[in-house]
Amino acid sequence: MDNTMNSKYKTENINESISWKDLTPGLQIYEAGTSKQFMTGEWRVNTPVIDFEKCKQCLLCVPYCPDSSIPVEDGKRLDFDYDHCKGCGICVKACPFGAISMKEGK
Amino acid sequence: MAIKERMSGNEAVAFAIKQVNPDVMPAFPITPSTELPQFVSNYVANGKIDTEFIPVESEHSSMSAAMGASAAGARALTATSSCGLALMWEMLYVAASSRLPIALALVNRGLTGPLNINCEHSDSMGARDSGWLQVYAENNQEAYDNFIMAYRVAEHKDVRLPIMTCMDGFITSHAVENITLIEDDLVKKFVGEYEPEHYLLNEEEPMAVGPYAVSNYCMEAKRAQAQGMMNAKQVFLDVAKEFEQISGRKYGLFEEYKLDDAEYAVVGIGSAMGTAKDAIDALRAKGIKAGLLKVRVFRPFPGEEMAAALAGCKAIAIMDRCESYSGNGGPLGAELTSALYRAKSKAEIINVVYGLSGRDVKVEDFENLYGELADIAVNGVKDTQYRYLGLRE
Amino acid sequence: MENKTAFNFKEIQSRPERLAPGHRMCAGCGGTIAVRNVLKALHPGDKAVIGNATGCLEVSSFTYPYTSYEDSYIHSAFENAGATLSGVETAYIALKKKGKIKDNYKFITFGGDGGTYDIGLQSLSGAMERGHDMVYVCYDNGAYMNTGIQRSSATPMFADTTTTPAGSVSNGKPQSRKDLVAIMAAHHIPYTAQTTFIGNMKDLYVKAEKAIYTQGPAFLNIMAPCPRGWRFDAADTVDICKLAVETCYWPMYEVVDGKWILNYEPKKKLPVEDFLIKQGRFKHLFKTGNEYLIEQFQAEVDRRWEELKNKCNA
Amino acid sequence: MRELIEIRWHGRGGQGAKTAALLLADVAFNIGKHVQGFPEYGPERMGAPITAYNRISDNEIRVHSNIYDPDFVVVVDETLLEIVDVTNGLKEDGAILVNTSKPKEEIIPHLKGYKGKLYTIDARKVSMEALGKYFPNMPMLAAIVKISEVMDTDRFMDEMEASLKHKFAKKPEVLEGNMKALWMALEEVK
Repeated sequence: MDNTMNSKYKTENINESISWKDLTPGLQIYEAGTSKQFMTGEWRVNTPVIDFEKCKQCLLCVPYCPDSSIPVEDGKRLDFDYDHCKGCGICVKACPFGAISMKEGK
Repeated sequence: MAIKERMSGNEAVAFAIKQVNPDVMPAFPITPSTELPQFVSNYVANGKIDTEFIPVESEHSSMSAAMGASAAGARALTATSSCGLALMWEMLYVAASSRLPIALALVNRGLTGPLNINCEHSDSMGARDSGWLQVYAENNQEAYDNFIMAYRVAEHKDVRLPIMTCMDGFITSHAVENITLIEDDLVKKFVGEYEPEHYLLNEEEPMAVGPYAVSNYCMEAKRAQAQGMMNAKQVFLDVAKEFEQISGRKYGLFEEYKLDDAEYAVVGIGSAMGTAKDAIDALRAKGIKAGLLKVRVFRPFPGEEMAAALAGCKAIAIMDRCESYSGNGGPLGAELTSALYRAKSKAEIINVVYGLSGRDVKVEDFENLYGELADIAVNGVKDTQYRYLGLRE
Repeated sequence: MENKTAFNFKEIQSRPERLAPGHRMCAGCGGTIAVRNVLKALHPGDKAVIGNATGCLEVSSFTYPYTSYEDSYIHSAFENAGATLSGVETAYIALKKKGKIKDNYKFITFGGDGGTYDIGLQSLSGAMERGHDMVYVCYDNGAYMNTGIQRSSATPMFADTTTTPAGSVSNGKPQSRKDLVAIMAAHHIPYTAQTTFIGNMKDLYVKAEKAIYTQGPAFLNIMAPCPRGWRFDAADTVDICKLAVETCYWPMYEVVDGKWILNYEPKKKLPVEDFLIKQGRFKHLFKTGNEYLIEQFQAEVDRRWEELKNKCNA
Repeated sequence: MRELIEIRWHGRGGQGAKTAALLLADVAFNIGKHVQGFPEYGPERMGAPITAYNRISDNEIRVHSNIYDPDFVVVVDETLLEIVDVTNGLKEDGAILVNTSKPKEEIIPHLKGYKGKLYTIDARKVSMEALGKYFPNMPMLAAIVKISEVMDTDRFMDEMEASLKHKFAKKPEVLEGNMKALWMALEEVK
C-alpha cells in the first residue's frame, strides 16, 4: 500500500461528500481516538467554570466527567476541554470545595 | 503425486480444513454438518492441527466468534447447516459488511417447517443476499477442492468477503466416494499465510471495526461492498486456474456438460447434477441433444456468462432444490430467467422445484424432464412455467 | 493476579485517557463514566482490545469515522458481545502460538443491561463458561435506553418505562430485578463484582483492575445512572449513586473464587424512598395511597440485602 | 464382474449394516474400484429398520440417487423379512442374501415370489464361534463379496487382513477373530 492510499484512509480525509470508492473497506478505522475531531462542545448550553483559587487539585472531579474533558497533567487538572465538554454539570457536585460553578450559555 | 482416497464429503472437507490449518474455528453441532467440528476437534486433540477450536453455545455465537477472530487477524472458519445458518443470519450480513474473509463450510439441509434433516438448498439460498460468496459442490471431490480454494478468493484484496462452501447434506456429506487429494505441502503453498493489512491485534496500529454509520455513509459502504462481490468473479477464475496447476482439475464459474450443441438444457446445483449427467449420456446415445449447466459459483451470480452458454438451447429447465415461497418459482429460476431475458434468449424456460427435504431424484426423472423439454421446444410451455418434480399429486 | 501496587488515585487520574472525548453520548451519561474509569484501570502501556454490544455506547462512541477508543475496538451486534470477544481472545492465543504477535493484550467488552441481562445473556454465559481470559462489563442503567427507555430484566420494580408505563391501572414494572451477578457467580468464574461511582471510585478501580488482571473470565456489574431514563438532573449523578449504595439498593460486593465478600456496609441503612424520590421514573410511588408500593419495594431491598449478607458471612 | 454393481442392505440400527456397507466400499476402493457407500438418511435409532447402499464400478460414479433396482440385497436381520419389502426392485439375475439359521424353504415364502437366487448364512453362529460375540457385519460382508463376485475372494481376504491389521494393531486377538469370521463365512454361505 502506498502513502497516498494510507492518507486517503485517515479520518480527517473522510467526510460525507467523498465517493464510495474512497471509504475505508467495511467502514473500518485504522487510527485511535479519532472522535477528538468531533466537537461535542457545540452541544453545550451551560458551561462549567473552575475557580483555581478554590481548587485543591484533589482531582475528584476528573473521574466523574463523562466526556473526558478535564485534562490532567503532572498530577494537576487543567482547565476544561471546552471543545468537548457538553456541560452536564456533574463535576460541580463532584467537587467537595465548591470550586466549579455553572454559568449560563457557552 | 495425487493421493487416491475414499471419503465422505464431511471427511473430505475436514481433511481440507486440516491441510489449510486455519487459526480459529468456533462451531456448534447440527445435522448433517456435525461431523466437521467433530473431525476438527479430533485433529486438535491429537495435535494434528494448530487450529483453536471454540465449542460455542450456539451458531449465532459461532459466527460472532468467527467475526471476532477474523477481525483480530486470524484465519477463521465455522461449519453449519439449516437452522444453524438461520440462527447466524443477522451475523452473516455483519460479517460481510465488515469485510471479514471468514470461511463457512455449509452442509445444505432444509430450513425447518416441518422439521427434517435432509438435503435442500433453502438454507444457503435464503442467505443468498447476505453478501457472502457462495460456491456449490456436486460431490465430495468438489467440496474438498472448493474449500481449498475458498480463502484465496475470500481474502483477495479486491474481494475481502466471507465465503460459504456448500455441499449437499447426507447425499454428499455422508456418502463415501472416491476422491483425489492434494499433498499437504502443495495445499499449504497454494493457500499461503494470511497476512491481513489491518487487524485488531496489530501492535503498530489500533483499529476499530463495526461502526454506527449515518445514511450519508451507509449507501456508499454498500456500493463498495457490492464491488467486492463483482470483483470476485474474476478472482474465482484466476484462483481456479492456479488450482488446476496443482490438482489437474479444471473449474469455472459453472460447469458445462455436453452443452455445446445441446438443444435441451437443465440448469441446477449440487449432487443431483451428477445424476443428470447419467441421464444425458443415455439420451445422447439415442440421439437426443441433452445438455447440462451446473452452477458452481452462485454468488457472485454469473448471469451473463450462463446466458451466453445457454444461447443455443431451445428449451431450458432451471432446477431449484428450494421453494422460495414467492409463488413464482425458486431463486435460481428467478435470477437466471432474468439474465436470459436480458440476453434476449428465445428459449422456452421452465422452473422446476425438486428434491425438497431430501426427496430423491433419479436418472429417469431427468430423462422424463428432457422429454418434456423436447415437447416444450416444439409446442411451447403448456401448463405453468413453475412446477414441481417428484411430487405426489 | 492481585494488584500489587497500592491504590494511588492521583496516579490513576494521571494515566492517559483511553476513551477519547468527542463521543456522542448524552450529556451526563453514567455509562460513559463507567467505561472511562474501567479503561483507566488498565496499566499504562498494556494493550487491549475493547468489545461492545450494540447500544447507546456503541452508536455514540464509534460513529463513523470517529472512534473514541485509544485501543483496538470491535462491535458486531447487540446480543453477542461475549461471543465476539471470545473469538478475538482465541485469535490472540492462536496468533501468539504462531509467533505472529509478541505483545500482551487484555480483552474487555462492554454491554448495557439490555445486551447483557437479556438478549446477550446466552452469549455472555457461553463466553464465561468456556473460560476465556476476558472481562465483561455491564453498565447497568436499568432499561433499554438506546431504543427509548423500554423495560429490561434489570429494570427495578415499579419503574415507569415506555413498555411498563405507570398508568391508571398500572404501577410501572410489575417484576423485580434479575440478579445477574448471582447468575455470573454461579458460573464459578474466578471473579465477579458489583460496584458504582462512589467517592474517589476506589471500589470501581480496584474491582476493574482485579477483573482485568485476573486470569480467566471476569464479570463486572456497574450501576450507571441514566439521567434521561431515570429522570433526574444529570448533575445529581453523584448523589444518586451514593443513595443507591446507602439504601442498600445497590450493594457493593465481589465474588472471588467462589467466596462472597461485602465491600461496604452502610453505618445506617437509609430508607429506599430516599433513592426513589430523586427519580422521575418512581414519581407515581409518591402519590397518596401508594405508600404500600414503597413498602413492597423496601421489603424486596431488605430481603436481598439480608440474603447477600448471609452469602458473605457464610 | 458386472460393469456396475448395486447393493442394498437391510438391517436394524446398531447392527452394523451401515458399517458393513462402508467396509465393502473400502475394500472395493482398495482394489481400484470406484465406489459409493451411503445409508438412507434419517435419525438413526437403535433397533429401527435401516437401509444402506453400495455402488461399485470400474468407471466414475456420478449418479446420486438411492438404489431402486439393486443387483443384490443383503438382509442382516431376518426378522425384517416380515416388515420390509426386501426384494422390491431386486433384479432377477441378481441374488438375495439372508442372515438366518433356518433352511431356505422357510425363507422363500417371505420373498414375495422373487425368482432370483437366495443365499443364506448363519452369521450368528459364525460370529459367536469366531469372535465370541454377535457382530453380524463381518460374516455378511464376506458372504456378499463371494456372491456378488465384486472381487476375487483371495484378494478380498488379503485386503481385509491388511486393513484389520492396521485398525487392530494393538489387539491381535481381535484381528484373528475377525479374520476367522470372514473365512468361516466364505465357507458357510450357501
